[in-house]
Amino acid sequence: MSPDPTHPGLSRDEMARRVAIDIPDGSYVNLGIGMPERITQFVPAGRELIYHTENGLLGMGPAPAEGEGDPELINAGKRRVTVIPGAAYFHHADSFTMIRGGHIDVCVLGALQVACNGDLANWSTGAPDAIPAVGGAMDLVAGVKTIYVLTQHCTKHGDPKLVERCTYPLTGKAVVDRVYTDLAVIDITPQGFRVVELSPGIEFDYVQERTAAPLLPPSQD
Amino acid sequence: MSPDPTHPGLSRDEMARRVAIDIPDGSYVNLGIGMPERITQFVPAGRELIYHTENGLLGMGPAPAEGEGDPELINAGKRRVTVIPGAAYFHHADSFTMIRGGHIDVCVLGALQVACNGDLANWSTGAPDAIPAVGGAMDLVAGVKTIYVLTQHCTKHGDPKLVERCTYPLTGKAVVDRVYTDLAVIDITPQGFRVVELSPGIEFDYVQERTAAPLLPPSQD
Amino acid sequence: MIDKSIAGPAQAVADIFDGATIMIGGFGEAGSPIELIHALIDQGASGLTVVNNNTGSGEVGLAALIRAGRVAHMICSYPRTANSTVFPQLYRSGKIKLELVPQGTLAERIRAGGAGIPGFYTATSVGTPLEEGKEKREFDGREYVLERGLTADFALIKARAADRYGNLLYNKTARNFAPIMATAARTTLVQVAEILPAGEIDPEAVVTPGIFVDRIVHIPDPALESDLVARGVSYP
Amino acid sequence: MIDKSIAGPAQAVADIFDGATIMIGGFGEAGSPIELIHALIDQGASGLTVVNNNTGSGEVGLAALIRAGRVAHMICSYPRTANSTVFPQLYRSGKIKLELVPQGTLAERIRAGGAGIPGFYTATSVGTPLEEGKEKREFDGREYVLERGLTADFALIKARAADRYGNLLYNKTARNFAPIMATAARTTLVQVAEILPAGEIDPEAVVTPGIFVDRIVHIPDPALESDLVARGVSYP
Repeated sequence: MSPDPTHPGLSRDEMARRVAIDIPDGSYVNLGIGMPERITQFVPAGRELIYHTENGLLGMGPAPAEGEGDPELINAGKRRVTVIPGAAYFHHADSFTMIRGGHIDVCVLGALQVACNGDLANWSTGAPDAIPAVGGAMDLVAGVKTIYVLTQHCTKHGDPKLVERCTYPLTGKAVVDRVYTDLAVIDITPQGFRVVELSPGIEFDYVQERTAAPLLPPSQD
Repeated sequence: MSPDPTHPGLSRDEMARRVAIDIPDGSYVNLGIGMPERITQFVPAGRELIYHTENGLLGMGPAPAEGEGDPELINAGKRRVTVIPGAAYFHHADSFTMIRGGHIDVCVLGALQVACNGDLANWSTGAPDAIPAVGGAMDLVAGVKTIYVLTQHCTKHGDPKLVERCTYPLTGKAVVDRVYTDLAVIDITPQGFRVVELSPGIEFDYVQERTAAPLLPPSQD
Repeated sequence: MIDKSIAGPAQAVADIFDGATIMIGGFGEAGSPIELIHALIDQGASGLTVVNNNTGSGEVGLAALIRAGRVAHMICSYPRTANSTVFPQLYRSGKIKLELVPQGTLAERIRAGGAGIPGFYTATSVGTPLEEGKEKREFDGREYVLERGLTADFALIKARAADRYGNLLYNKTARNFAPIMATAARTTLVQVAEILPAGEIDPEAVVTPGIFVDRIVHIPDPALESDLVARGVSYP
Repeated sequence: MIDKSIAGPAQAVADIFDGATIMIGGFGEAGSPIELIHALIDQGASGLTVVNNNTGSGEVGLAALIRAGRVAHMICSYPRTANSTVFPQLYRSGKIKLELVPQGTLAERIRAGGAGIPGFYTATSVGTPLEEGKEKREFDGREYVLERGLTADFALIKARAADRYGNLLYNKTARNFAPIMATAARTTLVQVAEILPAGEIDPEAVVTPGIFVDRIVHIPDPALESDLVARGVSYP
């Protein structure tokens, strides 16, 4: 089966669902702004995840209905959220104690580039006229136990995001554990990128052609 | 008037009263175990002081009636206390944020020795068989804005506690602002000990004889 | 009797001086002490260094303070936000300096400042452009950078309720930086929606003990930045 | 469904291993998790490093653990207290090692360990015998010592109430070291007098968020060290 050339690989929701499968029951999870937020919709039945938002809340619930909610109850993306029964509020130093101290189990982030040594670039393109802004990204990748990247395999212009060495400024060195793209699930190993799983209808060579570093095939245990 | 040879100088309560006079209205105060605790009884009418105890309470009230109180509501001396309306509990790191961060206005401590450069020794006699124990004393002298020492002028054996250089292990270097004894109120100045006030009936020479470092007379402004 | 209440925002900010370092609470609009900031604009102090996670939005609150040219130096983690146009313009024209600090490092630097810790080590920013100029050091085989504690002359924060001692309760995620900023500033000004009698706040539930608060201003019905921005308000 | 409750103290301490570092909450008897400590004595792990402000009193709780010869190394600020005889005897006979740490430095080392801070600077102990062996450094004209973050394999703490997530409320000054120890241990065991349904604890008033708690043991009517000592109890 060859990929559908007009829409190969997973949709955004399918990508989010694929990540959700890998997050163990009972995990404390921090989700980046954007596509990672969709993961909450696809948690398998019977699992309970606790969502942390670095601005000071553990036990974040879904967004309230449009026009509802409290403008002072927001997530890291500054959108209104709700809380679950059993939530807790805390100040920023305590919130980053959770992050820096290694208490958050999983963080799922977007990426501009991921290198085959686990380097991540996701905060700046380094453009000279850009206003630099980093937020909590560097703290998250330095502190959270498991870092998953969830991203389209290539940029809108078709350039590979999985590369030999990042050319954009780094968010952290050797921090990424696994990358989930529309085309594949890829681990960072001491030997470099290793394909763990190909999306339905996607072949290895198709992914390799769109990756700017060598891919190892799934290991044959 | 010469001092009464059988009981010269101030009583313990008079000493505590003398310190209380010098603590401004609205101060946040940490009182060492023992004689400093008496100060609470002599705060001049119209003043409100807030007492901090380093085990995690701001707004400590008086001791409860004998046999009353909660064994989990105690002061740094591990004795039962009460709280005032407007008190707050907090954990140890927050409590020492108040101390180390310079938020406590006044700390009144006992002393084994005070040197004329403000060095304080009050935690150990350095005896080889003693079990060393320091508690919060070193944090208090390093962090609190104003350090008052409240002590008998001499030991039970008649040895001076105010000395040229401490022979006991230090609690802190150059930390004491003022010493209140049964005989006098003495400031630590760049020139050394300066008598601010003599206790009623006590003469300067009498204090000097019992002090192992030169005393400067009250300044004549 | 201790009572830290102050008549109004103007009185609370009266002694803020040119060149002061000011920590301003809030993450976006949540917790932004907008009435205190507007009073500071009216008061006129300039050449300020401001510590805030962001740079405000629209032309009210922190953005208005920046727009009025009062801020020489911003210390923040994320100066780009929705409806944030004032800072980018001044930054690109070189009229305002930016010290970009990772959010968790910013929080910890403030907490350290308040706790009398002049420096600490963190792995955050190691191997990135933001490690530049920082001393590095290895502990147990991992690299860390040395970060400095941060203190301020004033903190301007917002809380839900206070008693006369300055014990504070907050509202949800509006808590964010306020409790640590209160510890790190020599003088802490707080605007609160409600002033409660001493003893009404459960001692087990106090978030900011009164020792960290100097002045309380009662603002029963504080404005919301997003409402003002939506209505096109430009302060003053 | 997340539920961190464990059947009893024996089950909670089952995997504590010889040579483990254990933080034990409490300041004197206030906050001492006496039932968990007694379960640890029954369990038998030895060669332990224990972090506590004191060394227990009488022959129950921490003092009983020390008396049973299970503790090789104490890290504490004040090993001498009323009715404390067990530690002094073993210390004088060279059977237990002591690392004496100023109380605030101990608290900050624990907090740093929990917050991923491997080292920080403090002025506490500068110029005293306790600065020995510590690196010194000047910041802005004042001398400081470098102190290391402290972590543990286990924390044993006591709280008033928990929900199934491990959100905790404490009782008065029994709070002391527990919230920071919960952050600094890989596995945190808590004994609580009451287990509440999720949602019963006000999110604004949670002291220890559940993320820092691993196992909850329900001890509805915990013993008090001073009662046991007064009755001459010797555990086991």
